[in-house]
Amino acid sequence: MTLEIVKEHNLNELEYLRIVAMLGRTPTLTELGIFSALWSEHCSYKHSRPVLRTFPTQGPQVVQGPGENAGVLRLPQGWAVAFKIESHNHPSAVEPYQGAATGVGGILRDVFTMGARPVAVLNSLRFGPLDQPRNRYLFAGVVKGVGDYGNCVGVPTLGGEVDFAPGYSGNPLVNAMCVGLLKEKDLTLARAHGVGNVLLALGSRTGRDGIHGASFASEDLSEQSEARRPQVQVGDPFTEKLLLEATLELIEKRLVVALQDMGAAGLTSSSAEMAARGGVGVELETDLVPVREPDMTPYEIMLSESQERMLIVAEPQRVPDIQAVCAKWELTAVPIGRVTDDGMYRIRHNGVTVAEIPGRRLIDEVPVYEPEATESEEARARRAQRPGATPPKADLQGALQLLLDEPSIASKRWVFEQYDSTVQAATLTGPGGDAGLLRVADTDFGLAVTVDCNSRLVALDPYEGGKAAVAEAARNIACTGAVPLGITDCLNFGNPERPEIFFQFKEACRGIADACRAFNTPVTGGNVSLYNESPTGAVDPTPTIGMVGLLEKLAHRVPSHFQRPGDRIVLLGGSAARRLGDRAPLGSAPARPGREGVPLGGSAYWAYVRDFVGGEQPQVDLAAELTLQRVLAEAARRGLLRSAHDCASGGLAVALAEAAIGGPYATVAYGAEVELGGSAARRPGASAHEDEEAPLLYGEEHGRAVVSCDPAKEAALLALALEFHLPAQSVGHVGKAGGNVVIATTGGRYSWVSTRLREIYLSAIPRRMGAG
Amino acid sequence: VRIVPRAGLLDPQGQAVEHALAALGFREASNVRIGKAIELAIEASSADEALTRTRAMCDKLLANPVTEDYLVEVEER
Amino acid sequence: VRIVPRAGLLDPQGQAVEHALAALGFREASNVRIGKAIELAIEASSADEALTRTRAMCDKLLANPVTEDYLVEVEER
Amino acid sequence: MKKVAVVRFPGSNCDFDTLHSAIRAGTEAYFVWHRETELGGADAVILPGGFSYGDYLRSGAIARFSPIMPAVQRFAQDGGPVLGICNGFQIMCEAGLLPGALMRNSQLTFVSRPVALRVEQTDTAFTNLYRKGDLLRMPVAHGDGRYVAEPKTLRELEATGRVVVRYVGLDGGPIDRVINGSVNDIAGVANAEGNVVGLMPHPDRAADPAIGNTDGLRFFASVLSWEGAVR
Ligand SMILES: Nc1ncnc2c1ncn2[C@@H]1O[C@H](COP(=O)(O)OP(=O)(O)O)[C@@H](O)[C@H]1O
Ligand SMILES: [Mg+2]
Repeated sequence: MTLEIVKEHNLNELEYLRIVAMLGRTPTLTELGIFSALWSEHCSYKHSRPVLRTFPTQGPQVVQGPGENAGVLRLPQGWAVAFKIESHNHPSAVEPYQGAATGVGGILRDVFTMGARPVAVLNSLRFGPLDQPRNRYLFAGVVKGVGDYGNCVGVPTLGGEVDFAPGYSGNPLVNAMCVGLLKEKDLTLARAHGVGNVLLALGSRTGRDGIHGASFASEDLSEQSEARRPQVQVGDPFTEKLLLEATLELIEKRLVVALQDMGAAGLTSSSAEMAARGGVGVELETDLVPVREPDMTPYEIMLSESQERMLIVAEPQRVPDIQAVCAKWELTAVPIGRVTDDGMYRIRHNGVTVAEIPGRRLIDEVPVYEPEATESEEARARRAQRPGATPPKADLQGALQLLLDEPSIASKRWVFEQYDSTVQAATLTGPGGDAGLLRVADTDFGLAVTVDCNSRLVALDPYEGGKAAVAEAARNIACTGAVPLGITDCLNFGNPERPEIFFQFKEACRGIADACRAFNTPVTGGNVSLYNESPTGAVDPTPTIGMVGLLEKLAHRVPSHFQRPGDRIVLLGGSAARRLGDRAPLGSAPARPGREGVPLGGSAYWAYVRDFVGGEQPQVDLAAELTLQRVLAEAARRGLLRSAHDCASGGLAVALAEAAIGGPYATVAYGAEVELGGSAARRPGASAHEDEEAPLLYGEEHGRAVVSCDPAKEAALLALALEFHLPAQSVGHVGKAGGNVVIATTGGRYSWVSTRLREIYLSAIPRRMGAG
Repeated sequence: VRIVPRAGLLDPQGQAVEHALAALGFREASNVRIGKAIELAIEASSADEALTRTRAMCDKLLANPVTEDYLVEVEER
Repeated sequence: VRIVPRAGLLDPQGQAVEHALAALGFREASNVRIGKAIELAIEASSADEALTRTRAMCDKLLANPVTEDYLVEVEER
Repeated sequence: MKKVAVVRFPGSNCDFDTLHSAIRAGTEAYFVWHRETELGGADAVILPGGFSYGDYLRSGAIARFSPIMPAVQRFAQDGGPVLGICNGFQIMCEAGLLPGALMRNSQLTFVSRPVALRVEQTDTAFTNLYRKGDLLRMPVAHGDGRYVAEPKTLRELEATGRVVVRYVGLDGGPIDRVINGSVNDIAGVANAEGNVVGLMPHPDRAADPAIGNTDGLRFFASVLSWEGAVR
């Protein structure tokens, strides 16, 4: 065993010494491969674990917190929701179609192994700008991959997000989330127990897919042939669908003790983790594993990442029944090992022991690092900056068109039209609203689902950005009339060994934790993806938040878009409303001096109209956010709302335009007339008109929603807001179909033709992708 | 141009077809792999040139180097 | 086996590839048609038998007579 | 009460949606596994949507050889009502139960969106509760939905009123954006007797008041009143 081989397994010298000490001898190559896999960041969380421990994970709604294949929250009537998000960034950078497809496959398995039927998938995607052909290729391939896989398995995509920024060129992010439903009593955990129980490999045969190239090269260079090179993982959604049905049937018939997906690090992680969770030993015979190619070594079999495979633990007498169920679904389940009482993790190949490791220690004695975390000077400086002297790319009026034409803000219809969003016939609101909504079969309640992260805000100020991601997700859920229940997170960052990156990671997590505590939305699990670096540097820090919420009654649901001319438009929340409102809210905190931020700090307006990413961003007032969520849910309950849409990227003007433009399949766009008396207090001598008006139109203060209501219910809505001490301001009304969207301030009057805005918004992405 | 999935790569489509053929009684078929057949007309001064150009097209666009191998055949008209 | 869309039928995929090729500067390519390439191993006593059997497979399963034409080539191993 | 058999293939994924829709319409619906060879005394048969056998090779190409298919063919020949939705339609075309074929969408991407349909023929087992000209809104979700047929077949279909539903714009006008490139905007067709119908859109996803759309429900209820073509 040379140090070189050790290095190629991504283990450092200290880690290697720890292995030697644990075993009392030099590890075999197979053992080294096993350690390498289990002690990788992906499996062991060795850099992130201490930080993840700071997340709130408890709550009366929590059935299963972090540590299992997916988190589980309680719903009414004995139901529960299992959900989880996962990244597939690197494979997607190499092969966008298969990378994204297998990412969806993996997350589906995480959910159905819990005994939950997947009812929704979501995806959060990041690419470099679309003017580069490579980015277009990656974008198109990823979207097709996500779509083809989920469509075939038959799980609707109910939401997602796509963002384009230079920080992702060469390093796209592909995060997939899956939401499943189960009866709480049917929850199945991935814990091996029962000495003498059998381990079975279920599903596809094992090939040489995704075995780490570097570690492989060292083995026997001389006889390396093309065919022995590690291969891209290829997804087979048809087999996945069979696996899903077979698994759920096995669980329903109570034929299995435990189940786990063979995901990253395949057989190794699934077997070792199940054994460790159950506190038992296992013995595997790799020669019994069905393989796709001849002459596979135990090393390859243990580390293969072939897709659509599961590991089952079952009582021996159940094996024939299990095999019968699998045969019905045209799958095979083959015994490959057993649970033992000696606590050892043992691998045998043709009768020869090729690995023998103390099982618990293999998992528990992973080295844990807490790297140094310091913010870079550059990042700090960016916050103090303001846009330079270069003139805006558009005037205040033209800016809205420019923003709506920006792929990050524009309609993602080109994307979600490639995803089946209605299969399972439970979709109440598909993609294109604030959050996806689905009905829970045979009940009167629904689920709201969303994924969100504004990475620009995280890059500028990781703590505030982390808070903002959770706040936006919660706002999106609340706008539909639902109550946020909990989150799963996918933490995409660069190399944690760099102090400025680890700072981003730690601070963003602190922000997420604080927000989750404030909203009572515990973290039920997630995924950490570090080392997202390309030659040009680390990706923008992207802690994607996946959130689920409960819609207590289907009838409470609220659409995002204006519904009827003449309806009143009300701005809920925000200090602008506070400043404008004639009803000064009781007990609202006075503006804090110091790091309060400016409305345009980190905004889309500055980014796209001024070509400037920086400034001190608005802080998230968690208490005010929570109040807004409560008012939205209560207003929905009381039937006061005709529509609700949150203010996020692009501020009030974009939110208003989106509400007016209508949903992706609306046949009309409405006008809107809104008056913001905002800059009445114009500073004497303030020459720059933009300084006064842009914050009002495009500022990204948090905690706001644009809602519309029947004029007859306006008073009740405002009274409700007052009751909760939430600033609320009646700002105008919905105009006629095809009318103009007009915003009047004391400093100006801006007017856009709604149908034209709709056209811009819908065509921005297809135009760049060369489609009609 | 014939484009086929790389050797060793899983070809779920080929697998499914192989099973279906067997079920239809064509048990003599094995190793089914499904790829793309692309026919195109090329203006070129020689067969050699056509070959070179078509190879370039494959490298650039037609085939995915990560997952596929290709084979070009030229036929003069 | 080479399976190609019937002459006369619209082949949007072929068209799209043709455009993409032109955009990449491969303006000499035209009449691009995209079909399937299916490779399979056949146990047969003669090349002729292999051909007949494979044709039968095409008629039954591999090609759709409404939309596709096929061409079988046998190679002995 | 009429009995409706919903055939499940490996890879069917609209099987439950279809079953529930048929039950909601007032029929007694049940599943038949593709390996069976009998339909269990059905009064009507539905082939649901999904990706049977992954839609590998061609959509529906492998499923048409399932053991249950000869029984479905016989049933159809005897005048029994058979409905194919989406993948079910593709299987029926592959099996020759309906003319034509469904090819790759002309925009080359999967399409999932609501569409509007105009009912063109009500003298079928599955549309007799609609009126000619009714506009229905329901989702499509398919990659291979471009209906094609030989010119002769097409003329015959049009001349004999066998186009059952046609795509129109969401506002009832002409379609404004390519849905899948189907010839003559055909969304669904019938056989000459009207007992066999196939369509790409999903009435099974538009048959539930709880999700706010029941435009498709009568596809499932029509079998209750079907007594054969009166043409
Ligand atoms: N990749 C995607 N997949 C599915 N739906 C998407 C995707 N990207 C965006 N959407 C949908 O488009 C709508 C707008 O998304 P987004 O711009 O992120 O809105 P918001 O700012 O309200 O979160 C949402 O309904 C979202 O679910
Ligand atoms: Mg969002």
